[in-house]
Amino acid sequence: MTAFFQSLGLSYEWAWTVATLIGIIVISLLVMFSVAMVIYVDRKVLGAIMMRRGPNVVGPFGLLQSFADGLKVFLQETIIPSAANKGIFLIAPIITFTVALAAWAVIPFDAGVVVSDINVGLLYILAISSMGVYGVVMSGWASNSKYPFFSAMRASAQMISYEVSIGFVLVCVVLFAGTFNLSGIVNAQQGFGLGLINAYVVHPLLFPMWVVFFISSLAETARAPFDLTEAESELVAGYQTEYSSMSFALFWLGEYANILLMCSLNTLLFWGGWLPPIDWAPLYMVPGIIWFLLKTFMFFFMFSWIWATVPRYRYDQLMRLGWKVFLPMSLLFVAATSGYLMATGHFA
Amino acid sequence: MEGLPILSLMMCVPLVGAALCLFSGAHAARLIALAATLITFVLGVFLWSNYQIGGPQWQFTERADLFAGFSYALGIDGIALMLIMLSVFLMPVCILASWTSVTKRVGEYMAAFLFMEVLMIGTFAAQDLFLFYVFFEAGLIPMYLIIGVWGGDNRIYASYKFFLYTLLGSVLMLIAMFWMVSEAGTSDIPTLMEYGFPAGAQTWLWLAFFASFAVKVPMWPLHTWLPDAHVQAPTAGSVILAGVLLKLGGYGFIRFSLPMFPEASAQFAWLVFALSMVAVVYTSLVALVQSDMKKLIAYSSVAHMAIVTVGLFAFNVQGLEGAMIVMLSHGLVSGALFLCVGVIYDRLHTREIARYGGVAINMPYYALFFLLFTMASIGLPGTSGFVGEFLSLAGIYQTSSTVALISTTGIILGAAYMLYLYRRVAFGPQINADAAAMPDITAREWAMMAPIAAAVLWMGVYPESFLAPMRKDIALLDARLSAAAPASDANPVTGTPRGAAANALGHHGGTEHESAKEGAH
Amino acid sequence: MIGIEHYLTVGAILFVLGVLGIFLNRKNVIVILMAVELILLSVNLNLVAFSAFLNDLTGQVFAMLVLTVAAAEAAIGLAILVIYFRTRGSIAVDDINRMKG
Amino acid sequence: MDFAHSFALVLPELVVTGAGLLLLLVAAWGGDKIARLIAIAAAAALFTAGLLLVPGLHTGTDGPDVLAFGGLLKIDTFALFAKALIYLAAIAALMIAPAFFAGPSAGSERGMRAEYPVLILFAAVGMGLMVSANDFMSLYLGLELNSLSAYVLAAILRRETRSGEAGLKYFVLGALASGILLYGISLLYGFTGGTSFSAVRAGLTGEMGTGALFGVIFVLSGLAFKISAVPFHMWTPDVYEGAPTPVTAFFATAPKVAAVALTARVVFEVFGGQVAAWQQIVMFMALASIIFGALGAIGQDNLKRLLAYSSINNIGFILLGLAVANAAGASAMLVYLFIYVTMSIGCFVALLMLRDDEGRLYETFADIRGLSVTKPAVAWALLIFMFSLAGIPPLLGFFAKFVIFQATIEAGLVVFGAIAIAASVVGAFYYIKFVKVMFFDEPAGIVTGKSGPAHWVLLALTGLIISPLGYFLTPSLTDLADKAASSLFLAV
Amino acid sequence: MIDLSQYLPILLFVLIALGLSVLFVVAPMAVSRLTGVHNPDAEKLSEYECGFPAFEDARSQFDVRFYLVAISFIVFDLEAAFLFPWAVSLGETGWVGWSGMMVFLFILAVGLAYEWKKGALDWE
Repeated sequence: MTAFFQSLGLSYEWAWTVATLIGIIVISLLVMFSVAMVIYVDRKVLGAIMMRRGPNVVGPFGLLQSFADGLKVFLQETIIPSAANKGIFLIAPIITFTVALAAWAVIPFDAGVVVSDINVGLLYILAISSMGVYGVVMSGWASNSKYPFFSAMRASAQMISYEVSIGFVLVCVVLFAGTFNLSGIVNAQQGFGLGLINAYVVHPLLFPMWVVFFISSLAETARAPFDLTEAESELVAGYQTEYSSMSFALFWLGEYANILLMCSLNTLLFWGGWLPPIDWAPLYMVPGIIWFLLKTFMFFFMFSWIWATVPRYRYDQLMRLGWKVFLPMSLLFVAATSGYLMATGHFA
Repeated sequence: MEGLPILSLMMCVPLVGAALCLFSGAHAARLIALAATLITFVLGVFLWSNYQIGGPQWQFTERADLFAGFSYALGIDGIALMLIMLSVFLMPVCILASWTSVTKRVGEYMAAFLFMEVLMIGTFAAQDLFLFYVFFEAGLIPMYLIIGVWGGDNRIYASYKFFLYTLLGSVLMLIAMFWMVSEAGTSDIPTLMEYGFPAGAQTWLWLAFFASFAVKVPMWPLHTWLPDAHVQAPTAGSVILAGVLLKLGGYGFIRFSLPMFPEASAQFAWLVFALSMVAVVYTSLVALVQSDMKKLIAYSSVAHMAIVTVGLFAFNVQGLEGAMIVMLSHGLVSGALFLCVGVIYDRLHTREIARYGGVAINMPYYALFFLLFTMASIGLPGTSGFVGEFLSLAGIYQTSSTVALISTTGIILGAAYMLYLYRRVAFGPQINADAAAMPDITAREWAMMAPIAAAVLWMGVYPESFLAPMRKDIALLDARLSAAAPASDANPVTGTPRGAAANALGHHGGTEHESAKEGAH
Repeated sequence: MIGIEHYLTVGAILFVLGVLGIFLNRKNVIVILMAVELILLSVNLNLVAFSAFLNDLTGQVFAMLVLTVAAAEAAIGLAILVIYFRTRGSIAVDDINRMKG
Repeated sequence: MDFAHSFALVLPELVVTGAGLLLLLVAAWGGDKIARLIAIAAAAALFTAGLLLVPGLHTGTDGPDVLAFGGLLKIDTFALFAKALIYLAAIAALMIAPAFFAGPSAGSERGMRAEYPVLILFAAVGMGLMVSANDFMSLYLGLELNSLSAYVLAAILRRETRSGEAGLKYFVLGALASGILLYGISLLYGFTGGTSFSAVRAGLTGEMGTGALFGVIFVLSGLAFKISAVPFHMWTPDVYEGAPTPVTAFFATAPKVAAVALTARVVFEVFGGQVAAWQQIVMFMALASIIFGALGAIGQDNLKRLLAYSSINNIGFILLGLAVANAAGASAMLVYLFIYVTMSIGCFVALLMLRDDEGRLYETFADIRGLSVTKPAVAWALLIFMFSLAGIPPLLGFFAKFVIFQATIEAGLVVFGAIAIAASVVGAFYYIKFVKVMFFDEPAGIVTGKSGPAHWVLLALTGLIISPLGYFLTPSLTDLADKAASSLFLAV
Repeated sequence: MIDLSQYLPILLFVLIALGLSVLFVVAPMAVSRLTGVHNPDAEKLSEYECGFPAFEDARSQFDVRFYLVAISFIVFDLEAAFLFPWAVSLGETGWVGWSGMMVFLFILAVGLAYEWKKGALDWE
């Protein structure tokens, strides 16, 4: 794209800047648009599984429902509780949403289609996504209200608990790929399974890790069955209870953006990213971005599906799963994977 | 007798005794202590009888290298021999003196005394600088305990004062010792005694040693710990303190300050003289007004020790010999005087002079002994005190007539306060019934007093027994000092008949005449 | 261009802030913990900056160690703080005065 | 890199670490009931590790063979000496603990925590690393491993306010010290281009720049915190008072050895080319510690606080040996360390033996009045320790001061030696107060509590070493110390 | 020197994301003022408390287990920080690097086992 702008007579620096800015804005808007759409999808899937229609009034098939909702909250009054710490109260949603968007900077949608193809992309994702906890804690604290506070504590404990095992899972992937670069990880998956399947997940050592990662993704994003932070029956409405208007919506947007991010990470790390599932030339005719989006959507569908069908965990069960099952398991797999790779001469 | 480590043995016996005392009952401890001190005394006699007068300077030497230039080296010359004899002689007496008066924690008390004896012998016998320091300094521990545990009402103050004064003095000496050893490359005392330290350094070294010994002697104005310590210490503690511990200071001067730093000694002789003169006059006057017997004797000790320091810094043989004899004599006499005080204190439990009076009536033998020791303290011819003071003052007269003059007032004042004390205690009416009812001295007290009295008289009548072993050592010391002897104001001309000079005064001033003659040339 | 001295200045400022945070803070022990972290942060900044400018990886390895140890330290600090809070019911700095000193 | 060789060199650490890990699990499963057994096992592990040091100490290990793990660690005679001392102190800390924690002084939670021995082991490993560090990284790791264990140890009585407060204070100031040290290290790294001791030393030759100078100062300050030298000593009395007494005994001994040894290594091996720069600083800290340690102790009523000031005072003397900046000084320092550790253990064991009939520990002067009547053995032992601490011959404490002063004065630092010696008289003042209270005052408390055999054994052992009999040890001690000290000056 | 230019787009991205978020927060407030929806009152601004006024500090004590989780997290997450560089450089460090990390993980596992047994991971 830079070359295109250069051909318009701009210097390299300017061309690069303009191209990058356009890329960023396009991706941001795409993400936001996707979020709006997946919220719709979410509700539709839920409706379908519950044998009801879901949104179907606004626009054709209710497609514009999310936008209508968006407009509604946009026009609402922003209420800041008098007891709240005003500054932190307003910064919290900003952080949540910023972080959720910024993580997308290193996600490759196709070969070369990425804002910045840095060599430590995976670490960047880890770093940025762990900052999401700040938004949660700050909102809960700043609200100065009991239920948001409890919820924030629970949410952050939950998030950090699962982050530990996610870290170890990622080490397994990195061991195989030998790089933190997300494109590199995707490329390493080409023909991984018997020279045929473009996915890490088929490896017996990595499949369990993917399961751990997928379940941890659910917990990380506080999706059902781990949506304890906003368990309506227990905790009023989560750490964003006191929020209203667009501030409230930003949490939702951020949450869904994070869900999408986790879905895309599942895709990139275990399911071959933009590569077609099978390493077979004709399939490469389909643009990589289509494969990427398809896979990501597939995972989102699984998220919705699970939401609709799996009963909610209790909090102690959630913590037990994280600390007593996933953590030891992933630790063991790090040892096993590295040992296996050393023994098979993977690095030789 | 070569090969028998008699000095070590003399230290071993009381040490074993001390260990035994710690673990035995009251009476057993007394017996063990007495036996140990007596054995040591016998060994001491054996030591003296085997000492070759005119033989090698250092005899009975023992040596074992330890570490860090630190060696276990023992050996004595005549000076040390005499002081060791003094110590081992006084120890059984001390044990006897505490026989009945000490009733609490007897085992520990006896152990402390025996330990004290080890350290005193060690101090006098040490031939290694650091070994000397160890013995010198270690004496603090038993003495601190003796004063603190078995002392009088104000014992804590006294023990603190004693401890800290002495410690402060001796640590300064330690610094000097380190410097000397690093400069001379050896810690062997005989070698160091012949080593020529640079004059500039001598000044500092001398001052450092002075700090320690002046406290120990004690010299005015560092003496204030002594009256407190004496008053508060039990009788035997006072005896040891006055009899031996004070001698450590004098011994230090004679063994270290003078031979090792002759130039500095000469340079600072004025300081010693000045302090001593003040001490003689001032403490004698203070002694006059004391109402507490022990305090009085304590102040008299300060005055007597001033005579010692004066004699030491006279830089001639008489002075040195005199100082030594005064030390020995004072060791016996003041010890005996404290015993005398102890005897009546045991009976009446007060040291207030005014509470007594006329004890000569009901305690004639006691009065006799008391009188003898009083006279010896004053320096009556025929007693040890006379010999020492005479020699000392004769020595100093050669160096400075002024000092001699003022020091002599000490003798007069001494007579005053001692006789005054004696009069008040022994003579006069018997004011108090309980004082009048005191029984005369017991056999045990006889056993304490009689030997000392004998020794005092022996030293007074035939001092040669005591001077002979020391003579050669003192001569050596004098030879070493002669090079640095300070300017003298009393003996300016030798060989000019005094009679002629006196006659010449009739016509014109002798000194004027001399200078006129010089001017004529 | 940003040179090494800029990093060092920031590091020094952070360090001083951390030290002052420990000594001037009179309110809350948690703040002290954060001040300690601030000091370690300044150290890490120094180490990484030097590492980059010296083109030597040791500094970064060291920074990693510091990071880990800092975490362990924070963990233990929090733990001690919690047990202190449980016995005392307060974590105000001025209340930590059971012993004179 | 020959790993087998490296592992052989750190075998003692491996033994202690392995034992620590194993016992941690045993502690988790066995619970506090078997804490005493764990303590015995831990002591046995430390003893084994100590035995492993003996051959090296005997022959002296120096030369290029002592570097392990590519120069991160240096297991020379110096390190072995310090380690032996550390392990001994740690064993003592294990021996005296059970009886204390069983008594009411341990607060509402009776009985020793099973983690106590494990923490001691980990601290010992950390200290072992500290003394054999040859790189600022291993230095920092060892230091922190030790400190982190120590923080927890200080606060191990969870329901005691004082223990928690001690832990908190120790933690805050310890963390600050680490921070300062690290900041210095980061500057040194930046201005010399390396973290290994040899690299930093090479970078510090010649005229020293401001940055490097700041690095040196910060590193020294951080280390001074760890050894509680003035002016970084303020945490010591509070921590000593608040921490459980066996822990205090531990703090007063092993970490001091480690930190002093570490400081010695840093100043000689790293700043060896810049003696002028650090000598003044160390000398200042030494004299200030001696003086303030002595002055601060006056007027203290709590015995543990008093011992804290005493340790500051002693650290001053140790630093004096360091400030001499030659092998003789370093050797003297090691000798002093050994004697200091023995005296400290003895003092704390004696304090632990002073309990009322309910078993509660006595802590103030008022409590030990007339101790010589009620508990003569303990009183006599304390008398020996106190006079020894005061440096009165013929007790071994005199020898400790003796070698220090000898080294100081032989190096020509007469004035500093004189100041230190004079200040030691001030110190003597409160040591003899101890004796005064025990021996001169009328008995006050009823000291009837019984003490276990471990206490008696330790008391007798330390008492015998400190008594003049200890002089029989001194030839081999000085010999060892000389060997150890000279190894500091071998490799550059 | 490491080439930092790759990170410029990321910085730009973060800035734009931040801008968008701020816009989303501020714009509705402006809009609501313009449209007159902004109409606060005391009841509206009170915190949510099931209909009755709050009677204790919202940030009063909470379960100490949250601290435990935080502490465990700090420790384990930072161990992962060591694993990442190790994972990509295992080819160079070889068996030595591998065994070193295994020892490290073993110690970590011992810690985990201790925590587990001590009940630090339980939430009941």
